[in-house]
Amino acid sequence: MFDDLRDLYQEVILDHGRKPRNLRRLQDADRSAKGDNPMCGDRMELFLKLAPDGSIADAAFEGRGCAISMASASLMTETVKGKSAAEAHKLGEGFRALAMTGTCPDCGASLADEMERLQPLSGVHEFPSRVKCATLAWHTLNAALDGGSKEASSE
Amino acid sequence: MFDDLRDLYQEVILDHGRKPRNLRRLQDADRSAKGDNPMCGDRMELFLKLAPDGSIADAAFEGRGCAISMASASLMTETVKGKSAAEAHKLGEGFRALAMTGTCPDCGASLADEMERLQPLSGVHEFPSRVKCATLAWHTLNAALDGGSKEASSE
Amino acid sequence: MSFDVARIRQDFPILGSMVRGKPLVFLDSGASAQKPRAVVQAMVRSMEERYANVHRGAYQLSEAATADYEAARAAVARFLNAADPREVIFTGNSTAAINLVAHSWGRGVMRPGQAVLISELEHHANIVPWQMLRDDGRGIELRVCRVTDSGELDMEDLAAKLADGKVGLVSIAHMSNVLGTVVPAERIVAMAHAAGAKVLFDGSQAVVHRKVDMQALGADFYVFTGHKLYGPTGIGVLWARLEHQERMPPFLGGGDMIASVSFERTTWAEPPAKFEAGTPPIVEAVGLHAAIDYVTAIGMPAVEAHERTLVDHAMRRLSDIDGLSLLGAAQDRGGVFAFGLDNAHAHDLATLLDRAGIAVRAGRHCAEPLHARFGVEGGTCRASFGLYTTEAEIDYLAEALTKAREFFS
Amino acid sequence: MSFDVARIRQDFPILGSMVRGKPLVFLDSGASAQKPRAVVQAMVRSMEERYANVHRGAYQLSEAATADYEAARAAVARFLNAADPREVIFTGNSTAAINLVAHSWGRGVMRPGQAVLISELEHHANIVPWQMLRDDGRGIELRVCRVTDSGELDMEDLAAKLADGKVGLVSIAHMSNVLGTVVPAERIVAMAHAAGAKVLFDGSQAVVHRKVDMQALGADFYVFTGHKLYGPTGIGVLWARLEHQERMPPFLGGGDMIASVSFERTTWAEPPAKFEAGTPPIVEAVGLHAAIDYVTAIGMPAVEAHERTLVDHAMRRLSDIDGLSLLGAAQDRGGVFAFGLDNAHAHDLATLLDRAGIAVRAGRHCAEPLHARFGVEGGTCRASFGLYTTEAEIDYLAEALTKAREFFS
Ligand SMILES: Cc1ncc(COP(=O)(O)O)c(C=O)c1O
Ligand SMILES: Cc1ncc(COP(=O)(O)O)c(C=O)c1O
Repeated sequence: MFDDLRDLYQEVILDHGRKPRNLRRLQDADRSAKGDNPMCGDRMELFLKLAPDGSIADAAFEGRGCAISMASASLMTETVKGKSAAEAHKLGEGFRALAMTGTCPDCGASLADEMERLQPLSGVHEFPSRVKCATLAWHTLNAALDGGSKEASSE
Repeated sequence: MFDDLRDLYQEVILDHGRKPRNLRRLQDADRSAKGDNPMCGDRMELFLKLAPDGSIADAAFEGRGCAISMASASLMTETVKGKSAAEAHKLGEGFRALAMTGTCPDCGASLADEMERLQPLSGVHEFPSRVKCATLAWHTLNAALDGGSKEASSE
Repeated sequence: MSFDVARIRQDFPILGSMVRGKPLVFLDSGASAQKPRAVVQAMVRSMEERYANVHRGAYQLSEAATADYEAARAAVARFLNAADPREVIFTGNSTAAINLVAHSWGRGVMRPGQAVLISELEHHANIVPWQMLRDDGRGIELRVCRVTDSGELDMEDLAAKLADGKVGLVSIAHMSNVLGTVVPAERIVAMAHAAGAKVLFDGSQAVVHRKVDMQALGADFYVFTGHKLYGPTGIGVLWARLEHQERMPPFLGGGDMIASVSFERTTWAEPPAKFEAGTPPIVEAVGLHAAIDYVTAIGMPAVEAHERTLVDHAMRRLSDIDGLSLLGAAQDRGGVFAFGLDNAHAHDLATLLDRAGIAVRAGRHCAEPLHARFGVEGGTCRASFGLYTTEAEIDYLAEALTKAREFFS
Repeated sequence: MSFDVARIRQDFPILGSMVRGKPLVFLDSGASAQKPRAVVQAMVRSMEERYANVHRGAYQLSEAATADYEAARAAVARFLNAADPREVIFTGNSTAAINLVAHSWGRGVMRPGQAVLISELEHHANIVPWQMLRDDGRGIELRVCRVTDSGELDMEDLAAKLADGKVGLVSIAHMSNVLGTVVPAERIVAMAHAAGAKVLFDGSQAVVHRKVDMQALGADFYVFTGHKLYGPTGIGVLWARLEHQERMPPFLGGGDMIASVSFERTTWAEPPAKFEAGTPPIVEAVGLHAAIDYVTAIGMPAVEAHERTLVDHAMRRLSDIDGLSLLGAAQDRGGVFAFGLDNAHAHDLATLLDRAGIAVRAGRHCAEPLHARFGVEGGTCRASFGLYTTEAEIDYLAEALTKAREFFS
């Protein structure tokens, strides 16, 4: 009945959805932001620890939501560790293209490995109402990087 | 082009419309009421002088409006002179039936002459939006008889 | 006339659609119902044969359109068994109707120190306007009647919150859009009136499922929305007693709601025109009239009986599913079921069901406080039935839910 | 593409109707326009193939309906040349849109001591909401800019009434629904902004007749209504700059306009959702989109050129009629003519014309103060043109008016 849904819910998504990595509060975070998807009730709080050079030393989150949003947050925190703010922004743009269209033609070779890791979420582009579940974590990341404790929304 | 409109605008209507009878203010009126048809902007003020037995000794009006409403007020003031309040109310009911349906099957023989006089306005029933022009004077009469200086509306 | 669901389904063109290669199983009628051909055709006829702006037009087309618009008002009055068509005010939807009362009655008639009493099972449309009234600095309090664990109104709490006589208005959903609970409306009216409060029912869900009768009910305001009653979007209804309309200042200002306008002083038209500013939803009123004719021809008792069968069937089938939990278990309920699966988030579940052709809603269904009350902040899935829903569709839903649980296991 | 009015008329099924045995001559488009088949069909398709409630639905039909609804918003934004689709708020009609601004901006942002400046040529929809604001005890004044004898805005008076810097909002009809006058919008914006005032244009008439461009105009708010633009009833548009929307508190409370709801505290959704409470006019948005596509395909410049021909023709033909007086004689005007006959009341005249198959409106056209200004309290007849109006129809009107004068002589 649901076999064709293995595109969307690949094993890696289900796994990250069930056991999200970096699901914890960073007590000594330099930056944090809250994200909210009023559409489906997903909420998260993201914490970043920055290295002296401004790059992301550690990333973690708290929150709950659907498998897509949890997996996306989990993969995002794994992927951005060690990245500069500029790289992280660029990754976020690439990911949004991936989530909305299924591919990211503009993603250069420099981010190829990271995009590869995020690829399992590309199936979401066939489900317009679910795209925001996938992008919430990245919206929240932008909010955190842009320096506030702003509230992000994927609507 | 408009020949068939002679049903509605019979000569007597055009005549009363152009030269309304009893178009004046009664200085010593016992009763008065204002009438208003917001739909077409017709406005009138009705004055009644009552005889000691409560019957209508004199009726007059001021105001302006379309040919139908002026003719109706003119004919109304002529028709109700000498009538008791009850008779006037009854005539009003008969007239409303006439204006809305073209006939008044329930109008008894006792009012036959008066209804005959009002007959020329019966053509209005074919023009739903104009019925209120014809009935405004009678609504205002009710308001005056019911004793106030109330504002009547034919809406 | 016996209720033949197969024949009824043929009146709804959309029900023959395929979704992702599977026949559409539309179980989101509680959010908005599909439209029978009769409604669509009435709107087409209105636009292609009898269209002009209403009122104030002294020509035939406008008279025809005006007659149609006022006939729709009369049809709503008959549908509600209202005493007088003038008690029927057309608005844009239920939300606009409740806001109208919150402004015109809440700000225009209620006094500082009074309270509005709602309940935990309300739709946001019957929460937010009253919060805005509370927060408007007019000294109006907002009270919330509790809901029991089985999803019914806590009548003791209602009595307690009415006891001090300060409640000016009780505003409660006649039927919950999440729990399916139908509240004891007559009792609420009796209790509220005894405590000096007026009563508004949000009938957005109820009128779709039950015969309602304004003269028997005795409430003060009643609200519903066209698109849930198999009618068009863009139209809602506020039923309000004439004596209340007289006391209420107008809400929106503009054309058609005035008697006379000068820059110094404007006077209002008589009810209900006073509350219908601007060009009304003319074509939508015609469509709503057709929708009312449609359900009336089938008969609300038949609709209700069909739904009772569906509810019993769904109760049986859904309780059989391992790991599935239903929200609420009211004695008196309509065809709305909110549920969760132990191993799937509501949104993932809805996506799975969509792949099977099943349309259910996921989220908090504009009833966030109710979801908090039941500890399901993450939301639920909701299946809601219409008069075209079949037992076979419910079986298919149950089967899909079972398979979904396996999928996520 | 050349403008072929005969072909265009075939797109409007109703224009083939007979009225009292005579072909319909519809000259009341200013009150509400007829609908082309494309609009009707788009609405039918929406209801029969792509209908569900929008937003929050994680299934295919709801996604399709949501995409259609948001595509309509984007189409309106393109039509207005708005910078961002989020500047487009859907309402029930123009009246609701102006009331929204009067509440959210007037009561939420304006301060005591400030004034709203309207003009003598306004429709009641742009008078009454501001009177209600004035009379609300918030210390907001209402000023009225004079209109010259030729029916134009008195720009000196405008300057004078802006001079003290107290005016917070100028709210003016972009085109008068009685005089046909098109006001010098850019100049008004410049003067108002220089005096520290925001500007709202009531574009209910203007958008039907001219290309409007929000980025070029530089106004703050712009309003229009679907049914006059060959679209459905039940839908209107408020265009409002995002920065203004941010500052404005919401107007109606309910579903879809919130970010989160608890009984204690509710937070609002982002613009424009914040101002769209409840189920929106979904099918009507689709219809409006089709109407915009329809006029855009013909081309607003072509529509405007056709209308200029009609206006010149009508000016010539109507001035020839003995005893006929036209209201207003603005330099820049659209296809709306209000007039009186010396020996006939407007209502009697409209009835006569109706007998000839001609639909014109009689009365004060929701502009009572303007009629008082011109000393025609009894009302006028108004002929207003659409893109389907022909010169032959205007000739027929002129002929009928001449005969009508004889009839009443
Ligand atoms: C200039 C003007 N403003 C406002 C309106 C009101 O439009 P609606 O009745 O659709 O709200 C109209 C039309 O009646 C109009 O012509
Ligand atoms: C109980 C209840 N009240 C109010 C509403 C709001 O209806 P609308 O969105 O048509 O205003 C709904 C439907 O969404 C509802 O189910």
